[in-house]
Amino acid sequence: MAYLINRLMSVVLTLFLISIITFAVTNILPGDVAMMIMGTQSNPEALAGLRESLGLNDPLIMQYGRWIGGILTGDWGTSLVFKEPIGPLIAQKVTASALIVVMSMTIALVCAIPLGVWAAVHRDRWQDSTASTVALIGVSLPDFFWGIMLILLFARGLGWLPSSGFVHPVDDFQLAIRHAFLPSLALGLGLMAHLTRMTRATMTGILGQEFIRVARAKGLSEGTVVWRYGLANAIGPVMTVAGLQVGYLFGSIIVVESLFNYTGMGWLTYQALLNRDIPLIQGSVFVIAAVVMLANLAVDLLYTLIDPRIRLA
Amino acid sequence: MRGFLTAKGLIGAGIVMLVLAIALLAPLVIPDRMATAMDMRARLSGPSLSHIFGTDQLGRDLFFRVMLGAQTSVLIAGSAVLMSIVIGLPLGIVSGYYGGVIDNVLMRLVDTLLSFPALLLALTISAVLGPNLTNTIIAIGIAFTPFLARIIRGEALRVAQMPYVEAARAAGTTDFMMIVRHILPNIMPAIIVQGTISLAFAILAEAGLSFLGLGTQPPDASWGLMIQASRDYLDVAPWTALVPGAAVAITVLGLNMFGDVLRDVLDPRTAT
Amino acid sequence: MTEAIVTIDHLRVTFGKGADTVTAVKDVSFSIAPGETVCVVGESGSGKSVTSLSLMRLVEFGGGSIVDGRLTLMRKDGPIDLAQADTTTMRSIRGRDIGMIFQEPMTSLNPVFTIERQLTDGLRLHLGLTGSAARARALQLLRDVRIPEPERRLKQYPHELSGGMRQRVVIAIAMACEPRLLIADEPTTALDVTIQAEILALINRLKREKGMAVMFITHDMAVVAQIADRVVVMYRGDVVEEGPVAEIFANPKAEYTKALLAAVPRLGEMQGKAAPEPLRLVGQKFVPKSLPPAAQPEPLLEVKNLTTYFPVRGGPLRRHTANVHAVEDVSFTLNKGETLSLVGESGCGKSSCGRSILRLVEPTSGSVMLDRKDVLACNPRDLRHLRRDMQMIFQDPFASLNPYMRLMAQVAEPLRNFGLATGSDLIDRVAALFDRVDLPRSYMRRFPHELSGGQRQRIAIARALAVNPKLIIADEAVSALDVSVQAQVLNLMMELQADLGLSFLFISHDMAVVERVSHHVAVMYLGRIVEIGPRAAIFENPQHAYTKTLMLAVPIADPNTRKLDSDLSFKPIPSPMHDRSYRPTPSTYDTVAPGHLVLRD
Amino acid sequence: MKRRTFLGSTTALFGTTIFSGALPLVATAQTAPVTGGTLIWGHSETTQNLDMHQTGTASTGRVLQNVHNSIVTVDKDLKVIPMLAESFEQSEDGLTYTFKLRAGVKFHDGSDMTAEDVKYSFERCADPATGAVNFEVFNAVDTIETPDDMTVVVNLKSVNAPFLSRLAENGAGVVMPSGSGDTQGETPIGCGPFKFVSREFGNKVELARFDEYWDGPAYLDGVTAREIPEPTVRLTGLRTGELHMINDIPADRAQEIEDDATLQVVKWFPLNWDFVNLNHTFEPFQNPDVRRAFDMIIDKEMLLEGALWGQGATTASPSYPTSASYDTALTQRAQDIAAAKQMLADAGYPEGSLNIVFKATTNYPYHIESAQILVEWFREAGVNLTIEQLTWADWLSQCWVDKDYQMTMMNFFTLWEPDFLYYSLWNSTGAFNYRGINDPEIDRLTEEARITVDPAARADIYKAVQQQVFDQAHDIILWFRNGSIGAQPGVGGLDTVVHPNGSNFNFHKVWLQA
Repeated sequence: MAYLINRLMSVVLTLFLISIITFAVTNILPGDVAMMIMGTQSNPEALAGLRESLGLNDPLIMQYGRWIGGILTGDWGTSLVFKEPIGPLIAQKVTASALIVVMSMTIALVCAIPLGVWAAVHRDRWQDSTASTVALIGVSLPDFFWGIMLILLFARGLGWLPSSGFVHPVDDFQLAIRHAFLPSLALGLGLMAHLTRMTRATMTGILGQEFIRVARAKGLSEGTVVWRYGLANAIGPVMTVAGLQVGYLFGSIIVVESLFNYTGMGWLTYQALLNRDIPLIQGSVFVIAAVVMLANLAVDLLYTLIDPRIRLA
Repeated sequence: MRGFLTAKGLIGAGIVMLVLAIALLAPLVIPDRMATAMDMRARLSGPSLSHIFGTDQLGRDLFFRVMLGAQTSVLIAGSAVLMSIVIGLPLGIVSGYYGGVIDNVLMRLVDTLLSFPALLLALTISAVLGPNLTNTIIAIGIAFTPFLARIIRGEALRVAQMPYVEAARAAGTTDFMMIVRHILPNIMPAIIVQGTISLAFAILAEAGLSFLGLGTQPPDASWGLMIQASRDYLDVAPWTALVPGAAVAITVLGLNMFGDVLRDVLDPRTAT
Repeated sequence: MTEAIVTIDHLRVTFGKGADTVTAVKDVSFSIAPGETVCVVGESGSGKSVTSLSLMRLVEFGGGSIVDGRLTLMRKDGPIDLAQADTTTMRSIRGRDIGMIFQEPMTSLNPVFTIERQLTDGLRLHLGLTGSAARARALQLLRDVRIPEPERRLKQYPHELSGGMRQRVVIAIAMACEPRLLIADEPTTALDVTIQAEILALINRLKREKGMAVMFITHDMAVVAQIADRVVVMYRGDVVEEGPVAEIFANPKAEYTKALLAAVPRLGEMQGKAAPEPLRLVGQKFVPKSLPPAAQPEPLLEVKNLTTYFPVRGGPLRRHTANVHAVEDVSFTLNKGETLSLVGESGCGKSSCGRSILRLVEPTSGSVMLDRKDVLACNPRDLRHLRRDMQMIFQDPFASLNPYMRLMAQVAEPLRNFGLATGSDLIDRVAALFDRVDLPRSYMRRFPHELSGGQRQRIAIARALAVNPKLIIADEAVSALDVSVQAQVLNLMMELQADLGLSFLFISHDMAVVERVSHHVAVMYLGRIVEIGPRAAIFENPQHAYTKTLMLAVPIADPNTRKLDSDLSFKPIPSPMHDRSYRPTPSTYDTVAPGHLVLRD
Repeated sequence: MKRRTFLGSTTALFGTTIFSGALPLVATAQTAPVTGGTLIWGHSETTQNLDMHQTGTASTGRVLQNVHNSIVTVDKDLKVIPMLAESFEQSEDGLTYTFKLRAGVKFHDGSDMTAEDVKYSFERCADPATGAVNFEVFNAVDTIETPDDMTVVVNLKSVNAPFLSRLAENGAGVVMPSGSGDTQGETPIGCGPFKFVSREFGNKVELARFDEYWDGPAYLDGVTAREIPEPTVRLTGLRTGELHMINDIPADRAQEIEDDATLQVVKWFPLNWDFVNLNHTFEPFQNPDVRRAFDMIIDKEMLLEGALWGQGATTASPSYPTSASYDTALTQRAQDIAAAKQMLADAGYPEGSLNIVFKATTNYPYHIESAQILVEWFREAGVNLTIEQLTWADWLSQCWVDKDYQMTMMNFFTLWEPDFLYYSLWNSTGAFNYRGINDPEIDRLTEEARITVDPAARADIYKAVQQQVFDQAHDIILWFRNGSIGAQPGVGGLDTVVHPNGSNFNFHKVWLQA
């Protein structure tokens, strides 16, 4: 319990720091909100007036206070480009991205763990080098390259899956999955390769531990030794790395979503950046960082369920 | 050096050497113009004798572009990683070696920065600074710094707790000499290995930034930019994506292999 | 002799392939009879562990292969050659016919499974026990190994148990199906001496009660003397000698056995001797001289009320919530040219005490006077200079040398730091130091990984000697070394003391070694010195209960002095962590004899 | 704001659509219309603010054309014709406009359209606080009166010849239900053939048929506009049948799609026109010879081929091709790099002495392609051109507002209303004079045109302006660009989709073959 409270306090502190960094970075972006609102109608006097009325001439600390106050009270401001309240907009896009992030994570884990364990069990033999080579190639190919290949193969060539777009799972679940599948795969392949390497390394370490010998000395079958005794210990570290990769995924979705025209957070953030939609940039960057941090928190908490050593700590 | 005499070591080192050689020599051997010379009669033409890798949408020869693009990609990735090491090294060492309040504050900051995906950070910085070669380097360099600082700090902390550091302190070694004689040499292998792998990530990040239009600017050739430009011609001229894509993939593959082998080679226990 | 349970016949085991092949076991033959404890003894690299792993056919998982020989196991239905047995047969033998326990209790149990699960899966597999039957049997097993509160333990995870308890659980697991042979591979090496005694007694009792055979692998001759019926001495993959324990200790035949036994300090053998004395090693030409204490003892190091706490931080703001009381009100005096030993079990604060004196950790309070200079009052600059007079040797010879620095540079470092020598003068002085610790000068160009453990410890000593210190703090300086190497390093240290008039603060857990090297001894427990005095007083007339416990628990390298007849159970050491508000009582001592003080509890 | 925004959004309607690519004679296209089905349209751009008054982007207008109707509109010959107004008249002095409203027009909320709604809409648009992009249309308006429910009278302070035609575009002439302003941005309500149903940002807009549309209900049950900016993705969607229709076929693929007998293609001309801008405040460009030399470095035909795969036609006159002010006599300067080099040298800029930054916006990928081609030619001419890519937002702030550039490129919608085109772009006080052009001759001509009543005389004045622009090489006018639609064979009534302005789409008369 104390652990949980500590973690939560630490989360609040980090969120606070994230908000400061987000605010600071977005405030040094060239061009300001007033300029974006006025667009082609801009002229210096009107800009000055608008800046004053928007409070852009206030000290930064006051602007930050207003912004963070809005975030806390649910008033995230309005997107300059989309003219929509940012809160609901981001909520919608986060769902979309969550779908592909979760799917790609699932794809990656489902493939990486068996492959990594297999490689670790057959360490320094052909199985290991095969798995390692596959993983190395996977790590080396950029996700948008995977995306391009997947579009060519599955959408253009075979015509099995749609090449683009987003469908909300609530509207049509099957269609939503079909739309999310290729982007998820594009994200998942690189991740899978990474996690395979990670699983292999972790399992190699674990299989060299004394308790594995003890298990073998009990007469347990190799299957039990590896898949129960070994894997139960590897899951924690692998999940932690997978959790850290959520950050990497939320970076990659910017590219992949734009490639697949999948309108999630990555797409939204990219649009916001392209258009200097500063309130939206602030909102989405903050949310992405928060989601990444919370994902890591979730993994940490999950770890406490998996690993009894941390449970009591 | 025996580590390099494995298949992995030879291939990895071979690829890294080749890419470096291309990056250094191509601009000397191939006239600059070859990468931008256009042939409107041969647009999006497939690989042939006259254009062995085919041409792009403006009829530019992809072979020359990919060769000359190596320089840009290598320059950006190399400088960015160097920059992140140069910034990350003092931060990491101070944090890991001295610990205490400095460490707490620095690492809290680094952890917070790590919550921002590197590509998002690079993208935002690039948007702040405006896209050009130098700014792309800065954007990627800054985005990678927290990660490297974290790793260096971890290594410095590990080394700072080694008995030989304590032994040296007992022998009257000053903090400065401690860092120079003991900490740096012992964290260097980890930094070199991590740097090699970061180099691979930086090449991908440059490609990603250029892919989104916030990296290298045309008509300069960089691999990421070439892939970006190929997007609209994917199904009619897949080689426009495949050629630079393969260049990125092979380079990153080589760097990763090289990094793996370096890890073994740089350990003095296995060096001889 | 009854029919052997296991007969090892010309066993040959290799690792690796082709040109890289290493032969770990060359040609080993011996057998074990029911109800017999056979100790396989040898130093690192002797092939003793590989032999035991071969019996279980676990050696293959480590990349080894049995290339020759037979491993005959007598089962109920007749003999079987384990070297040829298939995987399924081996699985039915492991844990059923042969049980095995390993060295590291901390890592021998799967951290993410409960004790119950780890105990019962063997039962389920071999005996077909399930549910409550398995549980009942598991409970019985825990009782058999004398674990307190066995019901509670079943639900617990390994990390919730102490090291000693964990090793008991590992033994319970190995005993689960009542194997006819128990292989114990260095089961007590990682344990403190009191717990070692408990575990040895436990294994002994189980052997008696169940009538099983025990193959006990160890490097520790004292343990061998305590537990073995027969002894197999191995050296570099070969058996060099085999025989009943008394015979081996009384009349060793092989040169190696003789050398090994000569190198082992035996508790009690210094009785009646006035001063520390180097070990008489086999093949040593000169007669070692003893080191009498100075006629006019002149204090070098005076420690008064030294106290060191380590803050424990918690919470997101890393607030200081508690303290680990590592060193608690410690006072002693070390004379010039003498050795004072700090002895105690792990966590007693002996290392922290040494490091506090050097200010490698900052003491909380107290005073440390070195040659009448106040160590704790120094500013960092003065401290650096004061450290010229006191140097340290660390436990781990692998970690205490910078792997990326040539030995020359490492030994020269203190000279450089204090600007004592430059250029050719520097090289000459380093070369002289290499001579001093009996290392060839050619080693100066080498890196640490090119040296053996003993050689590295010599380098560490040379480095400590470089600045001509008055005091050397040796923190478990010989613990990680094989016994023959340990003897050489101990002798070197004593020789240096005789020649240079050095003072040693010798920190060790090994009572026999301490007895050999010390002028004075301080026993530490929970951060405090519980008893301090001249060596003879402590070893021959221990007063404090804890000192007595230690004496009782220490195995003696003499098969005629066996201590393991009954079950042993010592009081576990409580945690040294306390709330910030905790105020400890000061240490007060009773004087038993001049210089012999005992802590009043 | 996204790709292909129409900067000229403050202008009136654009003009007749010319269908150049003949409709393939696909059998289904000729069958009788049927009712039912939802058309899935792969829209090339992302819709933004849905308030028709406020939105400045072509993309949004393109969709909202189906939701809103204007008070008046134009026919294919660019003649203003009634729409929500049954009839309209202009007083002799040109200061009073009287609109008679059509009876029986219903808004999507079920209410009837009245004069009050028209007055509300006009006043809302005119109010600067609304932030309407077309507010200046109403600058000359004095009062708006509603003598009865079906009559609206607009009184002007001064003559404003283009007033009526400017109302023919949705932006200014749109009629919204009274009081609906605050909700228009998210849920637009109008009286067009389709009701707005929902939008997912950047993903899709859904429209449903409005059964009480005054001009008869549409055939389609609804339209789903999926927003797919990636050309390849859009094309793949069309080929795989995910999409019924796409707009803006990638130029390089146009020929291929046209040749594909299983798809329908509609092309029209012009969608917009492009020009290269030279900043007149940048010292070298103050010399007309330098500007002319720059013009001569560019081979416009080749550039069109290179950047747009020939999907357009070069022109030296920016006037709408069929309008009276289009000057067919004006031709572009031919490429002559040697001569240009000499001219530059004569002007004091010998080879290698000019280093020019060309700012191009990624909003128009073919501008980036153009820039890359230009770099080659300029290098040949001894001018060192470097490209700086800008996002749309950066381009707007740097080039448009701050005029911080040396050379750039832009496109404008083909403004059929010449006063607006020539005055705002080339008059020294023009709203769109972001090049800093200050040519007294042009100032004089454009002022004169405003008070010239005779259409033919006005056209001549504008031709004179064009001649001056060309002679002085104020800007380098390149080409008109084609618009295109690709569709499945089952889509009927495609020829009615494109609004005469060449930008907006209307699905009122479109049907899906079962």
